Amino acid sequence: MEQHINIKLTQTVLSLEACSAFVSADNVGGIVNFVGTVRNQTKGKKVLKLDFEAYEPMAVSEMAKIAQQAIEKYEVHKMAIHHRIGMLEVGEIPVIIAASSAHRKAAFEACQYAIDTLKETVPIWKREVFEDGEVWVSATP
Amino acid sequence: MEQHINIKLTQTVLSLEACSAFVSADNVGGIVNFVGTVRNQTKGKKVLKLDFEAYEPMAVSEMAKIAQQAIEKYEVHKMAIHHRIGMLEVGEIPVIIAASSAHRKAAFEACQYAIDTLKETVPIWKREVFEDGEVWVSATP
Amino acid sequence: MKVKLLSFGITKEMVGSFEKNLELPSGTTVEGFLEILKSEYPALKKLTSLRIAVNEEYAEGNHEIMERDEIVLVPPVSGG
Amino acid sequence: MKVKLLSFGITKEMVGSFEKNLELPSGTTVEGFLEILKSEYPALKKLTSLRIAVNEEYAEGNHEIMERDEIVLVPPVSGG
Repeated sequence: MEQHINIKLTQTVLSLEACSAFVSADNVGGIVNFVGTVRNQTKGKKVLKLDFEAYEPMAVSEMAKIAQQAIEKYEVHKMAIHHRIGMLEVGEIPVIIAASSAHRKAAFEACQYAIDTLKETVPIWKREVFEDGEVWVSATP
Repeated sequence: MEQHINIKLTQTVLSLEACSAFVSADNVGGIVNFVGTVRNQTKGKKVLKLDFEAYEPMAVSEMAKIAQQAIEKYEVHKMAIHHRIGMLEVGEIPVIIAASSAHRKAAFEACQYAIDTLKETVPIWKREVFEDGEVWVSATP
Repeated sequence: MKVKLLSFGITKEMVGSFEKNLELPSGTTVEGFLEILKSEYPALKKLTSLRIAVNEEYAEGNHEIMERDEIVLVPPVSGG
Repeated sequence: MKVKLLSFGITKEMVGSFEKNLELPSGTTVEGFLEILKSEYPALKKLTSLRIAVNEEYAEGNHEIMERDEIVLVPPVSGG
């Protein structure tokens, strides 16, 4: 049976071409990719690195749920969600999401839904590393 | 001066990595890419190929206008719009649009705005090649 | 006055060739030009829309065409 | 009954170690477990939110914990 979702959680560099190629197919007219990148600042404070950790088996199953839900919720053909963990430098890529559909609107919606939901439900945590210390993002008010 | 827009109209294969890399920067947190692909059917009829032609100088200037407008309209850092012309097979890529921003919502909006507007204003025309003939898309009711 | 007409997409077939050199009365507007063209090539009336670009910019109906302008017929576009 | 507790992100620092083996009264619910844990580690009360996963699934407050369950503390997630 053809796989319609592709989930990856890895310590190594993510590939945009791999995600986009997975969702590509002869019956799709558009692919939307979201690529998260490590920003050099947060709330005006200089960020050096981000350190990601995950509860791995559950992170993978929650990402698969999101991809499956997105396919059911929108008229989407295939979804890929790849997430990296470990220490990432500014400019590096922690997440790539790809969605393909016959008509482009569904792919835009599915991709937005997937990244919004990932940030709410997938058990992955990041620590911001500053020049003067480290902070777990969003942990405390 | 740093260029914030990158426009390309070409007979050769487009590169997603090139578009995404152009818009990447240390101050962006997200990149959204739209990749158009040649679909194998339209309104239930089997498509063999798409043949794209452009009024080239004006197509380039209209794509540049769209990228510039998207940057002004949304809080977007950089935009790339690459379009291919000539004969394309099913699965090949006629267009790639990339947008980057500090916060992802703006990149999604700018990317959608750009592809929607491109399809309305940029002087590029495609002929669908079927098994039994050819049709200029949307030309007549 | 002399102008150059370029026709893309389906309009190339409707007017018979990609490039034509035309002679127009001076003071012709885009709107007036479209009327002349549609009476000479009635097939153009079948188009969903027909815009005119003058020197690589879309032009309004009241835009006045000038000697040596490059006029382009823009049938419905379908990029992407 | 014996259960395993895993603590990720900031909760690892709050409870002192990544993995703990705990002894719980049988019939303990997720809600009851959270009360026990917050009284033992009051720092947990400072969190914006604290969810519990049991055997790799988010669990509601009335979910009953079973012998040998793997219980995970899920402070506010921040993937992507």
